[in-house]
Amino acid sequence: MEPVLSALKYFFYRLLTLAITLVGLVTLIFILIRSIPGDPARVLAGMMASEEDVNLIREQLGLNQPIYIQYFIYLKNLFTFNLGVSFRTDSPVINEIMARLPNTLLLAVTSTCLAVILGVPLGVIAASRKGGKLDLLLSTFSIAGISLPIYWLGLILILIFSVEFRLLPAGGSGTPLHLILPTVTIALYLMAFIVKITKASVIDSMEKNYVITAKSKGLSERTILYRHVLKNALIPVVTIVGLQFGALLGGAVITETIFAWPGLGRLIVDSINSRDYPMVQGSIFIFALLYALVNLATDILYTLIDPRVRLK
Amino acid sequence: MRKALNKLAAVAAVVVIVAAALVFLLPQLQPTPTSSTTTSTSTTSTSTTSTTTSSSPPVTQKVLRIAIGIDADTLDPHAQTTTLISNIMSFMTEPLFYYNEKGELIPYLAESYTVSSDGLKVTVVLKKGIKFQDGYPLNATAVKVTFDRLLNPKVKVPSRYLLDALNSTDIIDQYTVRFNLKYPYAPFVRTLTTWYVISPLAYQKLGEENIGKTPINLGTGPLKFKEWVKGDRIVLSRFDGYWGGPVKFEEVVFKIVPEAQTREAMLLSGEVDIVYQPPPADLPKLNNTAGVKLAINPSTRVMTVNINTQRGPLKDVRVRQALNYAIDKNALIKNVLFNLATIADSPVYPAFFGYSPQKVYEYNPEKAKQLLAEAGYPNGFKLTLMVPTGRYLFDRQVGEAIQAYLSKVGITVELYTPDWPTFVQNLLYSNYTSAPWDLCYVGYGMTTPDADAVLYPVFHSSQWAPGKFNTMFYKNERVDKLLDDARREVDEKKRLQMYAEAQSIIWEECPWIFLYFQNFVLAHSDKVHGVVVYPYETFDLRWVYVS
Amino acid sequence: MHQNNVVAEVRDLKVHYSMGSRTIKAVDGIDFTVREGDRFAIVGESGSGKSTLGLSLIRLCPGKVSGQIIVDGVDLMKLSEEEIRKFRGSKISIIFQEPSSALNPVMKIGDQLMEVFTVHGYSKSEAYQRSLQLLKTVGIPEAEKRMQSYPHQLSGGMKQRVVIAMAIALNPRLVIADEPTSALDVTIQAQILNLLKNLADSYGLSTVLITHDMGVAAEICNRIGIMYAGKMVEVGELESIFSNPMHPYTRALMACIPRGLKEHLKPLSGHVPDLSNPPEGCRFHPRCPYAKDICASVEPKPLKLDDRVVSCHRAGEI
Amino acid sequence: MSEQYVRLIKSKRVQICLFIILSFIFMALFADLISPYDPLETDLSKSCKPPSIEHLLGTDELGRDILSRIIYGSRLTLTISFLATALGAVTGIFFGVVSGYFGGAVDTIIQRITEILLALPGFLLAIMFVAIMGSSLWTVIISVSISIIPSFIRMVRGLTLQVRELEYVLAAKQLGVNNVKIMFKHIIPNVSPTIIAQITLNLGTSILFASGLGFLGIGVPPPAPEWGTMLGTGRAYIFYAPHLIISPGLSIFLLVLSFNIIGDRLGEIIASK
Repeated sequence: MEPVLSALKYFFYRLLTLAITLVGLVTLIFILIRSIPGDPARVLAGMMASEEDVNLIREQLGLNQPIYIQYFIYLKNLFTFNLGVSFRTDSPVINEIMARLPNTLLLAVTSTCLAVILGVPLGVIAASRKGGKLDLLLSTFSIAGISLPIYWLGLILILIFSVEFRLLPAGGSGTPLHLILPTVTIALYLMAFIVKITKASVIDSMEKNYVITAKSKGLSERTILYRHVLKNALIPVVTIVGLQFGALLGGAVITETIFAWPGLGRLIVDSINSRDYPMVQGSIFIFALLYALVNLATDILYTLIDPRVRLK
Repeated sequence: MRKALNKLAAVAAVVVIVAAALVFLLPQLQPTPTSSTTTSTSTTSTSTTSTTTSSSPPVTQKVLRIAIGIDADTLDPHAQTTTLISNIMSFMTEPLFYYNEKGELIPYLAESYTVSSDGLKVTVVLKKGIKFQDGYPLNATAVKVTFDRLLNPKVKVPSRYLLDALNSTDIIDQYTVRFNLKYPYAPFVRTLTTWYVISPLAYQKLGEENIGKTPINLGTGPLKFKEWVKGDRIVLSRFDGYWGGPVKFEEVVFKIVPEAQTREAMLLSGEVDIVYQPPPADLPKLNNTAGVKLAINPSTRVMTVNINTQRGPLKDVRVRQALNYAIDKNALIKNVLFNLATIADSPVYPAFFGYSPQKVYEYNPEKAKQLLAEAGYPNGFKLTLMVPTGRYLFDRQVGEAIQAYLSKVGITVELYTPDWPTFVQNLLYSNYTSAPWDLCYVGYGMTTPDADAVLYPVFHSSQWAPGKFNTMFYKNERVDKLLDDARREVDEKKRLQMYAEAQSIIWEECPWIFLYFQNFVLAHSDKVHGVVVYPYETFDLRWVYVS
Repeated sequence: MHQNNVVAEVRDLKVHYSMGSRTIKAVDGIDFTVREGDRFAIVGESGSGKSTLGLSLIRLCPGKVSGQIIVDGVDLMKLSEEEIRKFRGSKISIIFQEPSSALNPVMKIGDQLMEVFTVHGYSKSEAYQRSLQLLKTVGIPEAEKRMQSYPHQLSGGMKQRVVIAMAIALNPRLVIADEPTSALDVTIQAQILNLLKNLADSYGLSTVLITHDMGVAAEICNRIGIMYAGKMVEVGELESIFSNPMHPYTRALMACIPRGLKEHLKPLSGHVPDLSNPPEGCRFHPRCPYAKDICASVEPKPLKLDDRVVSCHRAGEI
Repeated sequence: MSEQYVRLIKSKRVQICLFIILSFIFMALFADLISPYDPLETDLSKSCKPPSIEHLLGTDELGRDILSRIIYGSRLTLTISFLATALGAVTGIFFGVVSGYFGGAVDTIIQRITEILLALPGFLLAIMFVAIMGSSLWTVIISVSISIIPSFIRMVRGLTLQVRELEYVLAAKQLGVNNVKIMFKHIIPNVSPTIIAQITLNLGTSILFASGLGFLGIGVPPPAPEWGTMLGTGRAYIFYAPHLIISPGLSIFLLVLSFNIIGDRLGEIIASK
């Protein structure tokens, strides 16, 4: 019974801290978005609309109520998971987000998987052939990959594959073909990162005593690498990939802009530009929720890989 | 013992497949009533009775695909704020009148109109035998329901100010309707080109909450609403009972692709047939690309630099004229805008009623310096130029070019580039002292083809900001009187003289740096025939077919 | 004193490795033999190169190794990497000092134990049975449960027992134990030493015990070799060396063992020499009370004196 | 400490990177002397011309010389990245040490704030921040430093927690040394090598972030020749004049690469000590 109890206690603690962070975040966004000049009602009504129409819209949007009332209404709705209605499109914020969220997730998941599938083996090779020609090549690739500005890489890929060779669409979504360039752009950065950490952590694990014990048992170099070292070396990789996945969602803003990928990142940028308060607050809330879930998942994954770690 | 690695790769691969499958399926499974209910199953099998005229090549493509830049906020025909979406609405719902390339008023759903001697009653006779998409006949009741909805304060109608003069609508008989005006307003009939008539039956069935989401069978237009998937596409299907004869394609899909480069790539790869506003920088290349045709027309959007005429040196007419001489409009259009603009010789669009051409301020920096010296500013002064980013064609580059030109005549310009909502806030909501700008690069897109629609709201002194559009805080009694009289003058010849005089005074006093009308570009594959583009940033699909 | 055949013989073993610009001569020419059933202790202060010697016997230490290591008549130095691997675990095995880091933290104890068998050709089921039996032999309670648990769930002593189990799994000809108990607290040390002794007796294992603690050596070994600065200064039967230490360094070490409470200990002055440039002549001479000028110039040859081999110019005199 | 930096300088790769960085700094300092044209002087007749002899890197959409804009741009990029990293590092270190050293309520509050900053994607916060403050050099610097602060707080807090338990810190406490002195005299010098490695890496990431803002069009206001903005504007001409996006991107890449290699090498040396 004891492990279940401690796990429950752990989850409760995590949820509590998450709730506090989310409320803090939503309040920060609530204040930030409202301190941006520019009146949503006017943007909605259009530049040529008359003053009465603008006031009418302002009432409909409930923007004429005092700030703190708007804030409490928002918090009350938030607890019932009602994110309100978008100013711009009059449809519930949650539907707009759900229409866009899968695209962002699809991009994030495919690029992370691509990066892990290629990054980890390359990292292991770089470590096992430490100092060799291949290691030098892989390390320079990984350092270059991290230093490459994503947005420049995106443009260069478009220049080559859409402009010169017209093989791949320059942007937009719909067919799997559209997925290739954005995924490669993100995956390249992530893969460079994973190669670096995997190599460092494999080298670090190779120096541990249990490797010498394994050798003394007569195991071959390769067996030791895959049976003993890899599992230990993957622990830091999991944490970093988890953190990076969260940062990836943030980075989606740029990649989605370059490739016109209809994801959540772009939705937030467009909503900020059109002062669609409920949409901005709602989507950032979902973003933060997703980020917290990813962190929780990483911790759980952590305990699966490393038996020493208990959910404390 | 590569087991660990294979296991890892296998797991990752499974995750990818599951994620991809899940995501592709998700939107389809998504039970979102509001955004993507398809009304009728797609008709692919029915035989097409294409009425091909003998000379043109046979129609080979049933679905017309058009790539557009922005998504609709709403599909309510009366709540439109952008020309593009309003253009799409014009395929579903139609106005009483429209105006052709030369700006002449052409009866559309209406047969004819008469204006009473005192100018307070406008009687319109409707064409007979026109049916709405839901079978309801076009009659006076439909027109009354439409205009009553337009005046109803609870309904969000952004350009309601155009109907300021309308008091009420009466039904005379089944096909005649009378508009009662509060005061004589000559341009009224021309404003009837902007309001789309809706079917009372369909309007009742849809109700206010659905009219903006799924306008099913709402109008008399050649195309019916079929589907709207937020952020992705708007699909219209052919209305066989259209009074002007059915169109030659079964369905048109408007693909929403915000990036101009992507729209262009889709055209070149054959993914779409027509592209709205391709990337301007690529027009020279597109012009001589095989299989691509360009339709370039001036649009009614006049681009100008508003001058705050009440501030410091800008109070002096000579300074304002100097600003006009200091800008090389030809070089700006040729090198920055890739010839996508036509120099303006009047604030009024050439095809509009009341247009009177003036002498363009040619590029003459020496004269500008001389005028500045005369006005007492030999070594210039400092100004702030406010420019939006990403709203108009190359707006930031034009801002930087203007800054460079003015610095050449000694005026140092600081660029202020806020995002659109802040820009609109600063433009419309500050008075002449609090405005955080001295000059402001902005465009006015007028929908009503009448000089009054441009001159009155912008140059009449009663329309000073905040809240209204005289953001130059311009005041000239003579111009005010001319504009007031012209509104009420029924005799068209007299109205023309008044507007001509008003335009020459305004041109002389330069409340604006007069620049150009922005061009509107439609690129389409040469397989597409019959595309008609109007000089109001709109295009017509009635005669389009793909062979 | 049983005179049966020789299990392992080390001739002129040298291990040098480079650290930056300097080359460290950790083991600088060592000779000794281990006979069947011998428990041979190698004693020396820390930094005398004894751990390097231990690792080099199983050819696991980095650096340049020269000389001969003959186990069961086969010189390990001549074996290819492939062949030496077959030797490791089956013919020769090692027990490390740090039980907590010697085991793979993310692998079950059972798997790590069974690995020794499966690598050397045993089937999975047979490996499981033998591992289970081994855990019982080394005195670990609830063996089945322990097979499934992870290293961090075991105490230090328990883990050392698992390491020992691994080392004796295939009844190797030679077991090297490098400071097996120094990382454990005192009460557990005695148990582990006892375990080692019993196992060695019952399985007839010849072991090489590397330690800095004379007491531990005295406890379970029958022969002893004293190492100083990479060289073997005195090798022989434990009783006779303990009763009559000939080499001055051995004597000094003996003086450090607390015999009773009364005697206070005579600390040895000076500190262990730098192995990258050891002193001329006899390496102990700077700290040797009996040193003569010859000691400072000529390196003493190992001298056979009754049952012992001593490298000291004045052996026998003092 | 100095021995580490000696080893750092010895590696060939680091020398090349130092050379690159120094040449960019040289460009920034003497931009007025070495740049062939005035970066702001436009000539519409020569817009979008590919590289030629007079204009080695070609001209941009308003006929300005791209090489001069790159040279002047280095001044902007370096100032932004150094100031932002300094600001971010100082604030991050301060809160990191405080939250690590005192623990308890202080620690939880700072941790919650860091979590909020981490949960909110850097660019989104920057977009809103620029929208409020209006785009200017200082808004970019502050937005960039905000994006660095959480990672610094996390790192320094971790280090402080380790160092806090070491004997010499406890000893100093017993001697009655006040907390502030302990924090700044004992803890920070001890953790400083890792911090310096992190700072070098952060110089790289802050350049990426700052030019990212420029790319999104919310960076330093025009007509300032900032590399990110040049990249963002060049995007519209990608089919027509691709050379517009090559040189700014390459400069960003080279500078960031140099910082990363040095930071990485320093990290390795510290780890292997």
